[in-house]
Amino acid sequence: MGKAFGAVLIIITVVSTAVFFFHDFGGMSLWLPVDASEHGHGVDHQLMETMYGSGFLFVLSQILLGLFVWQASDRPQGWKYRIFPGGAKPMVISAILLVGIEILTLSFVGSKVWAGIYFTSAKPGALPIDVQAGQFAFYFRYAGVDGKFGALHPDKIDEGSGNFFGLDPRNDEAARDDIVVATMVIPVNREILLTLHSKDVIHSFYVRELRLQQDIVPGLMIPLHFTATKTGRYEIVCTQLCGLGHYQMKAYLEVKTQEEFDKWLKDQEAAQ
Amino acid sequence: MTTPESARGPGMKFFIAVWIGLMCIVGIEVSITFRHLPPRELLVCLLVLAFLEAGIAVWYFMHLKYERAALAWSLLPALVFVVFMMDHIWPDAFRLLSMRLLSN
Amino acid sequence: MSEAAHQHGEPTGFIRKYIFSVDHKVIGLQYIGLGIVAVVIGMILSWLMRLHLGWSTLAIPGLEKLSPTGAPANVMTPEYYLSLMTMHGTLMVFFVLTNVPFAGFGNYFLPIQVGAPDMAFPRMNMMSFWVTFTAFLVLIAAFFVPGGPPLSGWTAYAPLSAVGESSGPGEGLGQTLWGLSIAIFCVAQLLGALNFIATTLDLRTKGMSLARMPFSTWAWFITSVIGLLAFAVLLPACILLVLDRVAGTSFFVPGGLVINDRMQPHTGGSPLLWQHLFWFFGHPEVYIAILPAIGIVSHILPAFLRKPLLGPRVLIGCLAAIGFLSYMVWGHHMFVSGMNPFSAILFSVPTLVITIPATIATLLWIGSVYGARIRFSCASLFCLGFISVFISGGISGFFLAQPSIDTYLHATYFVVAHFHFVMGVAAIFAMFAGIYFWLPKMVGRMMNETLGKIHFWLTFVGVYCIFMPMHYLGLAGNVRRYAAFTDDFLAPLVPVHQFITIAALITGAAQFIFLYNLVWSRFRGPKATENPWQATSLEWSTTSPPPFDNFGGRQLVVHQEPYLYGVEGSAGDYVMQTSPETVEAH
Amino acid sequence: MSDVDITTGMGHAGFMEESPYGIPSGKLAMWCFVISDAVTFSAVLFVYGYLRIGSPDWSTPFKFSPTILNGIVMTFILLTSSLTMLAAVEAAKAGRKSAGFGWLCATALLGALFATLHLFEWGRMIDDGWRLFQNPLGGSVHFGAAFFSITGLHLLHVVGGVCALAVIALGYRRGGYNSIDVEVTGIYWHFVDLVWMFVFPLVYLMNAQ
Repeated sequence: MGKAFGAVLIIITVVSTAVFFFHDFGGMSLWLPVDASEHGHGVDHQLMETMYGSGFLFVLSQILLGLFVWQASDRPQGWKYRIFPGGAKPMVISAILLVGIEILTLSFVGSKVWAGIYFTSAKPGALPIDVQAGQFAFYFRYAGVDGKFGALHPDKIDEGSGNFFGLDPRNDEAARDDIVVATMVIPVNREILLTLHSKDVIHSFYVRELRLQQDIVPGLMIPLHFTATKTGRYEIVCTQLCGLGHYQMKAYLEVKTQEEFDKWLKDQEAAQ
Repeated sequence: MTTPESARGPGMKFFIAVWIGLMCIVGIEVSITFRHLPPRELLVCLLVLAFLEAGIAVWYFMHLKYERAALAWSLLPALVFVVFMMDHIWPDAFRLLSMRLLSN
Repeated sequence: MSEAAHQHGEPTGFIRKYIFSVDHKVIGLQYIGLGIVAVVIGMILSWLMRLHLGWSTLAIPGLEKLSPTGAPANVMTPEYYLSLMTMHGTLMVFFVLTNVPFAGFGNYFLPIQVGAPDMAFPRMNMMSFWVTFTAFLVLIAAFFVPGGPPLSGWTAYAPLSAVGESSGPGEGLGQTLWGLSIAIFCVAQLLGALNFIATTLDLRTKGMSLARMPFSTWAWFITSVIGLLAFAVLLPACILLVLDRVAGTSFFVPGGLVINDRMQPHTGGSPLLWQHLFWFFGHPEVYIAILPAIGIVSHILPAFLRKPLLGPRVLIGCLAAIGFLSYMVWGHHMFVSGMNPFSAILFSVPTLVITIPATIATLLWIGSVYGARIRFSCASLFCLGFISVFISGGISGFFLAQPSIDTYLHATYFVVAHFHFVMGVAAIFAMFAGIYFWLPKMVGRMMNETLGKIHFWLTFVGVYCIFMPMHYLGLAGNVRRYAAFTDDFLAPLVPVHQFITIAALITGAAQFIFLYNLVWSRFRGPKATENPWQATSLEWSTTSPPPFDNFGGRQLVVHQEPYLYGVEGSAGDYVMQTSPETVEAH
Repeated sequence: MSDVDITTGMGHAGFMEESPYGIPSGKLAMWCFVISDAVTFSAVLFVYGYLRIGSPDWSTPFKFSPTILNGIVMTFILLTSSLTMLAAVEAAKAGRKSAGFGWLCATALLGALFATLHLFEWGRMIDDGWRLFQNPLGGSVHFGAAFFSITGLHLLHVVGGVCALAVIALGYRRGGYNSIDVEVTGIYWHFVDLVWMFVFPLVYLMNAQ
């Protein structure tokens, strides 16, 4: 029985680890998608460091367990047990040292990565985009020609007439030229400053390729800034349980070159 | 059935003195309230006085002083620790001020 | 106020003996029974969910009968998926993971292990169970009210959970019942914790110093201290949530919400406040589930290794350290919640620090296995399996403890894999180990080892097939709590989900082998002797099952450390705690 | 064995390990309950603080007369009830049964008086238009929610305490309860008083005009 346990455990460990290494299975990738953001490599790097550190601990401890159980299975009757060399002390010391060093480095480096994304504020030239999340869609707002956002009036929100943000163009000059779209279009290599808010319950803004996730909390305006470095079309999905349509709540993020973006923006302004 | 250890209390006279002391603290609390300090200063004063009052109540009224020290050393640090950890919610409370959606 | 344990004699009527019994053993069995009912319901719910995730248009025969609106034409609606998910989480976390390893085994064995005739407050103990049972009924009632069960998850994040029906079906009466049920559950746990603490400290028999208490007793004691302070926060939180729902307050609901084109009347509350209160309880709750499991495994393992564990004092220190740290880390559930990002660092560091005591404990177990001649039985296999899944689940904690990685992995299947491994499966393995080990003591009959071993292998390989792939899905960004995977990047991953579903169906079916074994052994199993495992702690110094006052009027005296295995004793290679002989060190 | 009250931690030194605190189990459980309940009250007070910090339009409606004055009277009553409770415990310890019973009744009466005054206070506020979800002054609605839920939770404890006192008083006179039970009830009652020592400054005085 012990040999079986040891063998099964070692097989499980090897197979589990192998899938992490060979994560591409005929078009089905079980790995992170391409990184399309400026800060993303920090996240990826941190993830890989953790993967190696904790992967080492995982394989080591599982295989040791399997090995010891294997050994323990065919010992003779009347076996006098042996104590692990040194007793508990090496265990405690190695745990404190190994794990201690690992978590120390991880938290130092990791905090820096985190700080780089969330402690900083956007640079002055960043493109501001206003995001309104609601059951079960995202809407994006650009300030328009005047560069100013109109004020929000929740009582004026009306999905039927397309007033998703609750703007009041009649009385509010700044709101008249605001561009509201259902697909977020941004220029590549330019910093974007999102202001996230929700009209009903908590949603979340998650773009895998940007390595970004931020809950959108009703009643709060949460800033989030990033720079996309690769053009392409990515999915923005909601990751916070928001009701029956949660699984369908998504939008697209299109990262275009500056010229394409300028043209797109001009078209939108003209259509306003 | 008597409990010899908690039997050695100081007697009612002492408790009456403590009671007068507590009433005095309440008096002080009310009087500083109506000196119209800024809310933050008032809060600090009131909290200090409240903790003083509560400490006296725990120590004498609830007889913690007359139990073994181990009891106080087991209970109070646990409570203080949990309440201290709860203080980690304040940064979010203060963020509400600057991040509230304007329409509220 | 103070209730004399055992001034009352043994009851004779059926109701006083088996239903409203004050005997801690009956109450323990009642908790375990309630846990088994809850775990069967929870597992069937997970089957339904898994089927829906693998094949979202699949018709499941009979489902329409359970809920005509939730599954028209037997096909589950997305909202019903969320309802089942919520009920699965709530049942499993509260009524299984908290009830069985802590309240169930704790009630049965804590008094026996310290040599007491009963709990310190037997009548309060009975009340705890019946209050828990009430909470269970209130929760189950949510299945049968208009709108069905709530769909806001076991975390019930406001405002989804606080604004009422307009935010979705199930958010009506069902969610209110959920809030009430959890509030009632808190009361029961508080009463239970008081009882455990008083029993451990006050009712130890002569010679049972704190240092001589078994690991399981220590774990139950530390857990009750954690529970005492954690449930005290969830209780008012649930009450305030219910007030938001029924009395129009706005604790957790901000103003200006427009739901289904209707302005909500609430103003000025904060959704983050609910998350803070919930997780202030929620993280300690994770340890309420896992510490008793650790204690049970550490208690059972030496009896099959036939040697004491390495560093017993260190292990107890680790349990205490984990309990202490559990209050400092709740914010790691909220890294991306809109919480102040500076707090994230503050919560991340102690979270990573928790891995140190957890690693020490794991290494102590592994090091203890070294050089042993293991007696393989179902109980020891499940203990070894526990160590393995505890490692697998713990390792992923390294990732999720770091906000910089959590920003990618949060709310993905990586998290699902993490907590199912470390909290769900690990604790369930400990429960299985506990039942295989203690059932002979509890009912006086041995369990069938062959069936048990089949059960072990299917379960052990099964849980790895279910939960290991979830890590890969998480890395690919597969979002959790989705009723179906329609997004462009999620659709290609569905085959993995189908694989998981099949694994879950097989593993789940294997549990019926266990249930069959349980029932069969209860009536047909071979009679158990007083000490079938040649174990040392006090529960093996009495008959199987123990008499009403546990020791038949004897007052035991403890002379030994709890785990004297592999020594020359008069009874064999072990020395009972009650044995007065002198033992030479190994 | 069966006729010894093993939960008192006394009188069985030969059979049991001594409790680390040397107090009866009932008292230990009460202390643990008090700590747990203190955490509950802290949580509610933290909710109040959190919402108050987040609400710039907080109302501070209480005038010295009648509200604060009433609060002072209530504080006086509750503190005095603590004193009578102490007297009951002292009497019970000394075995003066009728005196103990009398002081317990006095405590219960003072508690009931406190609850009555409190309910009058509530009635006055409700007449003024305060509700859990409504602020007649137009400021933050959390005032009513916080005020009624915090004081309500405390009031619940007072009412529960009065009931417990009545039961204990009657049982003590009949001999069903002993001096330890009286003392344990005392710990609870002083705790109710202690909570008020935070509720009065934080909920009343901090909201004085």
